[in-house]
Amino acid sequence: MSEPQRAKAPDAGEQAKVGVYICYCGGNISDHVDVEKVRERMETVPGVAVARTNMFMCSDPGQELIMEDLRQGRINRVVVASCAPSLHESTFRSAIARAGGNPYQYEHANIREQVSWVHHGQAATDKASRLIAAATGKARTLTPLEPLRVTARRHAVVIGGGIAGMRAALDLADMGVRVALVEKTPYLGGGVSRLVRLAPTGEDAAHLVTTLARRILEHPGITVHAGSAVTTFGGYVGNFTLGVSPVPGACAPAGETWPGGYVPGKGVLVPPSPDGGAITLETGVVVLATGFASYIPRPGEYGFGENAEVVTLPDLIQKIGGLEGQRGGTLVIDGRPIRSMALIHCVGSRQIPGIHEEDANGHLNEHCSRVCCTSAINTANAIREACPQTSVYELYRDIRTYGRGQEELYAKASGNRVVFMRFGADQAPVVQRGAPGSGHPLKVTVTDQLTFGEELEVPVDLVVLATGMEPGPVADLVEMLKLPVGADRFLLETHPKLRPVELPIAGIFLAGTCQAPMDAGETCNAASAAAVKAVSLLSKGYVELDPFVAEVDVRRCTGTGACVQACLNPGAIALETMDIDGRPVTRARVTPALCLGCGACVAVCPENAIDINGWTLAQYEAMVDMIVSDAVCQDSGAVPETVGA
Amino acid sequence: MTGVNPEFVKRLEPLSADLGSACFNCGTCAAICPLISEHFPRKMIRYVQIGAQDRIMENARELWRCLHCGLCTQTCPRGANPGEVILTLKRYVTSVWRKS
Amino acid sequence: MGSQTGATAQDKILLLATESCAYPGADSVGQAHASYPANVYVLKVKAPVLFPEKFYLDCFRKGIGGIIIMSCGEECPYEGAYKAMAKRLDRVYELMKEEGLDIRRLRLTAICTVCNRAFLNEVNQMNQIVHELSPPVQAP
Amino acid sequence: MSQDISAALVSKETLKALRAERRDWIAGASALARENKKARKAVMDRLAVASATVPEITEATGLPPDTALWMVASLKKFGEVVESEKDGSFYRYALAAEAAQAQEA
Amino acid sequence: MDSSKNAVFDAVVIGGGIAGLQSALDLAGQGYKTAVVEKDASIGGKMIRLSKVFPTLDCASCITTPKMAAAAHHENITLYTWCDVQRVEKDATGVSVSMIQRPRYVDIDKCIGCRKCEYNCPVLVPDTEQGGFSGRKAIRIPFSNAIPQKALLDVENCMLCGKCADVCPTKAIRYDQKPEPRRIAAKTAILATGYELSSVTGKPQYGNGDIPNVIDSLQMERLLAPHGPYGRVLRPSDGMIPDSIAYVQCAGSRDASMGVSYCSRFCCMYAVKQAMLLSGSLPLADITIYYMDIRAFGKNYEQFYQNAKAMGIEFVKAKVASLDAGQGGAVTVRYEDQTGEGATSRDHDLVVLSMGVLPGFAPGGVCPVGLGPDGFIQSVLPKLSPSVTDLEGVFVAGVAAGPKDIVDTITEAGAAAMQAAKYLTALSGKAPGAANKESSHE
Amino acid sequence: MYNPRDIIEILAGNVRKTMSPFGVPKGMVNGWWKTEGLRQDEKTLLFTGLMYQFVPYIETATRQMERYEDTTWTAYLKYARYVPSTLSGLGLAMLTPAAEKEKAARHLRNIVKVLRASGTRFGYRPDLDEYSGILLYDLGDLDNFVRHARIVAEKLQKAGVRKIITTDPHTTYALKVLYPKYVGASFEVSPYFEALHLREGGAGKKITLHDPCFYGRYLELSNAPRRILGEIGFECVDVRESGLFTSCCGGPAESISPKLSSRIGSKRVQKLDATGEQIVTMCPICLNNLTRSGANVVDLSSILAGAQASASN
Repeated sequence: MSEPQRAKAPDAGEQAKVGVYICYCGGNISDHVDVEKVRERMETVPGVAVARTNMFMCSDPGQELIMEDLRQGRINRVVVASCAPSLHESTFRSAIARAGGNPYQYEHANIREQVSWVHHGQAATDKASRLIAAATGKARTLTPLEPLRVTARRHAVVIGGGIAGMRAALDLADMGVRVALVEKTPYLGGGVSRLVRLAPTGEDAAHLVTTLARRILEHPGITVHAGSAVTTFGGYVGNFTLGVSPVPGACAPAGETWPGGYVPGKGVLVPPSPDGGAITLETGVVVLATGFASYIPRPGEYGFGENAEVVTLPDLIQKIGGLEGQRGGTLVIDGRPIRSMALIHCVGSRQIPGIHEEDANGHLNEHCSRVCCTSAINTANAIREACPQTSVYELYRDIRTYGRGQEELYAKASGNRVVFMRFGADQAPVVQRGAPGSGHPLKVTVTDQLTFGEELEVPVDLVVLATGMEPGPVADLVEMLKLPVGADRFLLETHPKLRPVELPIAGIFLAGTCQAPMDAGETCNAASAAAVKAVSLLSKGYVELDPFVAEVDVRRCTGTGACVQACLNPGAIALETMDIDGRPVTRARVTPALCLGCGACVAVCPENAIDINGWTLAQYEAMVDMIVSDAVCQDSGAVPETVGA
Repeated sequence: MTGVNPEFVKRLEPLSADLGSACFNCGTCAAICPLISEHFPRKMIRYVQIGAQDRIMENARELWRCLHCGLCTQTCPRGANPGEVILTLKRYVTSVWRKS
Repeated sequence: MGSQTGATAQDKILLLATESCAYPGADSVGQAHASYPANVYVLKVKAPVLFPEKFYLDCFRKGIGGIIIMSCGEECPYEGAYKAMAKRLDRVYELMKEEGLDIRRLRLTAICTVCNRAFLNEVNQMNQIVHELSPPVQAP
Repeated sequence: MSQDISAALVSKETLKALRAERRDWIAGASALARENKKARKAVMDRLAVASATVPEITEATGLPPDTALWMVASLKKFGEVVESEKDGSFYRYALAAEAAQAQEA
Repeated sequence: MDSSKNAVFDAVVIGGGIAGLQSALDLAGQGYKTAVVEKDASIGGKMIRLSKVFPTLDCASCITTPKMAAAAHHENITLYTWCDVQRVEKDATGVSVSMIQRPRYVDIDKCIGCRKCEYNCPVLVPDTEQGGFSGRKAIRIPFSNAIPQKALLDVENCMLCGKCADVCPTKAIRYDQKPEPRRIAAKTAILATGYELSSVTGKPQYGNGDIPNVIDSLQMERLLAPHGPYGRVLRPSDGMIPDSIAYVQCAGSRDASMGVSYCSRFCCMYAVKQAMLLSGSLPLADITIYYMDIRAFGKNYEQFYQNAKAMGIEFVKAKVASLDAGQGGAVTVRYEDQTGEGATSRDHDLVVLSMGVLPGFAPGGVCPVGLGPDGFIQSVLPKLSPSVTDLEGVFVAGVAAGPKDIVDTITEAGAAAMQAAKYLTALSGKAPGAANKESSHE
Repeated sequence: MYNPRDIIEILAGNVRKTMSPFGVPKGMVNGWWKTEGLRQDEKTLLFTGLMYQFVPYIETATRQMERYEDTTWTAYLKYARYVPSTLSGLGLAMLTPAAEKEKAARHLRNIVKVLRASGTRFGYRPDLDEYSGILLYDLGDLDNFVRHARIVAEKLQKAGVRKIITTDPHTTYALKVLYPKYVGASFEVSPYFEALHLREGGAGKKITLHDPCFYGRYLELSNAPRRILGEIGFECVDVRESGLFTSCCGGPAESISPKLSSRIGSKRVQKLDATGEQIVTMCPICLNNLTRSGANVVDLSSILAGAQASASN
């Protein structure tokens, strides 16, 4: 494991000259906070060298104000008072860096989300003043920090061998990154290999999977560990260590051929991992491409499990395949003619609390599964075109053929005389046994919104449930890698727009349906996007990390070891023997790349010898002092009421 | 309970090529129709789509209120030609009357 | 509206809000333009496990009327930090009692990034408490 | 057009040529500026009396309501007019302090 | 900004909207020299003009500005704004882009963005950046967070009075600037040319744009934006606070009779989003969304939609057949109440048309890239690599390849950058940062 | 509302027996041409389809029916088909005022006048000028429409007619679209105003044009009348509901429900009146129904002929 290095020694001791910059935010702040008054007040705060305002501090001219003051040597610490730091802290840090300052000699005061949008009048102006004063209190004691540099292995582990994993692996390997692809089953292909023709463009799923898998297997930069799973995980960005072990029982049934042979419904068979037993992978980045699980209807849901004639859409697709030999007549499944069939949408998707029943674990799938409408319509078209004697009914809530070519598919289905019926979320269709003598084993009744709310009865031979996507079974990885999970139980990205394929854990990326339902094209886009982030991260050969880690003042440290005991990430801090003033002593020492920066050690040190860089206890105390101080504004003494409950 | 008969549309096929299958029941025709008559003409198109023959005959006289002005066809987002479907149904109903 | 009026120093409430959950949670209240008393000051922390017992007592001595630790609860990104801190707070409560401070002045809660309602409840409750109680220190 | 625009680093000849070349645009822009000026004056005069809603401005100035609102919004953008209190289904608009002084003078 | 007339890059990105910026950032992040060519006077595309974005409801400016600033300040990125692309040619040596630098009539190296010219200009013209609801001057900074923050003179509305030149502290006004041809060369290109909203003119059912208080969705974005024309939502005909606002979905999508039969994909969600923002800023207003199918398909979109329903926003399943001017500035909406009485009409104070999306760029004669029947750039590998076009080495990202929301656009922009980087690697045989040619023995 | 079944049977029976939907013999309605001195031997044939001529009779029938609509009398209509059609037709003819008949004839004479002023060469053959059968088509009686259309088409084909100038939208649509489609008979058909070239004579007057559905929408012929009006100096002030989006005058419903017909007509008139300009149309049915709904509406032919008159002064 490589040791992270500080690029430059901190340069402290210079007299603090704080520049305070207050943003109007185009009225967002200035409509409620008297910005000019606050600026006047800030000019009186000790340590403040300049105080300025701007309509949009984040704009180029706003940033230029700061940069110019830094360049002129008027200031050496910066406080910007504007919106939430999540939005623009990094903007201002990089402006400081561009002006030659240290980006960590910066403190942000949040006077929009936490002042102007929640308080009004004098109280808002006063609170803004105190918050900014507190920020200057902290800023005065900020020391320059340098990001930690960690050498990064030019290697990636991709977990999951579906199209997302294969796409990401190929992209990475083509960029000269060595890739280990870990797949639980003996097959490459994942969810796509369970399909036949992909909507709306009609590609052959087997062909797509085979094309990708062959390139994966032939690529000298990619090693496939099929039938294997990640069992241990450690390290940090640039230097992760993963233990990979064979999954017991994950081997292909006899008769299936490899390598490169395509097994319908399963994918391309891959030889077992060359190493056989458990191995350790050392890698720079990890791409998660663990895919999704198909929703299994509850027993009795639309008659599922109670009637053999009720099946799921994935099952139907498997059963009918390419509809070979079915041309011209009535669809036949398992020897049974299907003269009439109903496809019910949104099974296991778009569930609504109070209407739908939670599963045994109390979960509801409130999300839309995105692909089922198009998939159902695609299947209906295939059947109507091959078997015109088979009537197809689609019972839906909203038709979500959103993508390119999908609306056309829906129009085609109408032209193919697929009959669409629309039901309300609270008026689910009812599947029952057909009346004796009706000639059909089942009947579906639905209150059809398209037929003016009339109740319609459809005799059918088959009911198909368009089941949605659920999060895949990745509880073990979530636990091991400490992955964030959203309310929908899919893996949760840092921000859907700013960082859509990234996680708060640096060096781990999301690709495909482990994040949310997606179709094949969207999955490959997500995988390539994950790959580009990984490649960018690895392109320099090192990774820069936040410098907010614990640092021991060895002069104060007495080697009690309390910090070591309190540390939450074993190995991040340890007692060591070192020479101080020529004497060997026991002192605590931090491994910065492993330090989480949580501060558990700070609180327990009896000598106050440890602090988190950029978040020191003394800085918090300075902030509290400024908040309670009457120096910038006097309290009116009136008693606030309770509001906004 | 309204009966559904997917075979019904076959009886209309000899009368016209436009049988409203393209219709996705958006309701533009009903709202644009100068008659302003409940769900007309979508009502009739919908009954053709699901094959509700009884409902068509029950409401047959309504068909002749249609002005054949073509505004529904002009504004139909799916090119389903509602005007032509109504004309087709007039032909169908006329033939049923003549047979009876 | 109550929040229009000012507050006395002793009314001030400190929120120690975790940067990954409660702090964005407070921002989310702002984004919703929900109003709450202006005597509430949010300080961003990586993890409140950082603060020793003394820090809380010092705050009260300086005149802070109430402190709410808004953590991530079970979702804490630092495994074990929440437990360690909860244990520490037990000791802080003991020390508060020794100093004659009402222990309702210090609360530990979990606030997520979108818990607007919970956030407002906590803040309003604490606001009522600090106004029921006399100031933690006598005004100079 | 008597302003000295030598500041624009354009010779008199070039400028003359430009004026000839852009004659239609200049005519259009001048007409627009005159209209702007008239509408602006009407709105400012009305607001100098007292704050007003858009319907009140319309009544006083004879400008169509959408034009009155457009002018108020434009004047607001350049800080000459401010939004005042709500009045029923409308907001009142008033002269900004500086503009009010200038109007008086 | 590099103002050299001829320059050579690794990659050129056509379009400086969110897609182009993300692609450029992802390429520049790997060390590739990248040019971004933008037809507008500022980068940021449509997104910088929005109020807030779904489903997180964060402020669009706050998300776009950092990316704009990051691109503007990136050492590997060169921006070309206010440029009209004339031709994109691809041959064995790479891509060459010929374009015309349109005159700003301002020396951008001198302009400091102080807006003195703007304050002193006597000509007010409808500001399209504000939906036309307020005026802008003939010379102005395009909008508050534009990048670059440089003035721009609209010469067609200039009377050459000389006021701006008089007040300019840096003497930056250049009345006699001329269009200048430029040519840049690169090894690969990404087309991120975005979209235009379809127009209400030519849609007589919806009034051809002549009915007061019928606006389009981008205009509503401006009304909702904090620095919008009125600073709040008002009815443009007379400044009334609207009590009842309606959304007309598919007002130019999924409608062959209006020329666009495809689904524009993000209108459902922006309507739901705007409805939510409206119910926040106008708590007493009734908000109705007329729709055919609510297409809330993305991550957390359905939950967002259900929240909107729970907030009391009314969803009416009907395609609006026509709009008419009603009494006192109201707009009459005709539709079929499908499970009720049938054909009916309702009056609203303000009606928003969720217009469809048209390709932002017609490559005909400009770039020989293949198009789909919908006019958007065609992907030749729509499943395995949607950013690959039929022109080798030319990739596509975002709405240029079909309607897409911001999330999907940003993801696709990353994917396009990945494919472009792979292409560059294959050309040079070496990836940035690779110690040696690991892939040479493939 | 009358029972459509009865109406269809009456009209179909009339057409079958008399070639006329109202049972009025052709010789009785079609006399306008006698004063015009029209040539018979031109290659291009003027073909009226008798629509203008029928309008006065339709008007009379509609007024009668309106009186009895929604009364118990409507039920007796089904017995009407047992009355000999010539008899009922004669009755209708007697009830129809002569002034109305003359007005209808004037429109056709105006059309002739402007065609001549434009230098268009055309002939007229009263023996070939027949009703097109369009009403049967509209009512859904495709069998009887096709039967009648075949007779008319054969007559024309036998006479060697290739080029036809029509005078109303219904006949134009029937001949241009329906005859080729259902009878396989194709002619070169164009309405009279399509190829006109006239002299300036409008002197900047403003008018509002009501596009008949068949012209504006089905045949997409709304530009042609605007072009010619523009050429002679009229300014068209269009309502939004024009051209492809024109709104029905209500006329087609008059055989089933005169009340519905006037309700729709009134709405249309309200829209057209909003421009405040003279309303002009070019369809006898529209002309009649809009007039009946209270509009001051004139036929395009009158405007064109009037303009020529003033131009030559």
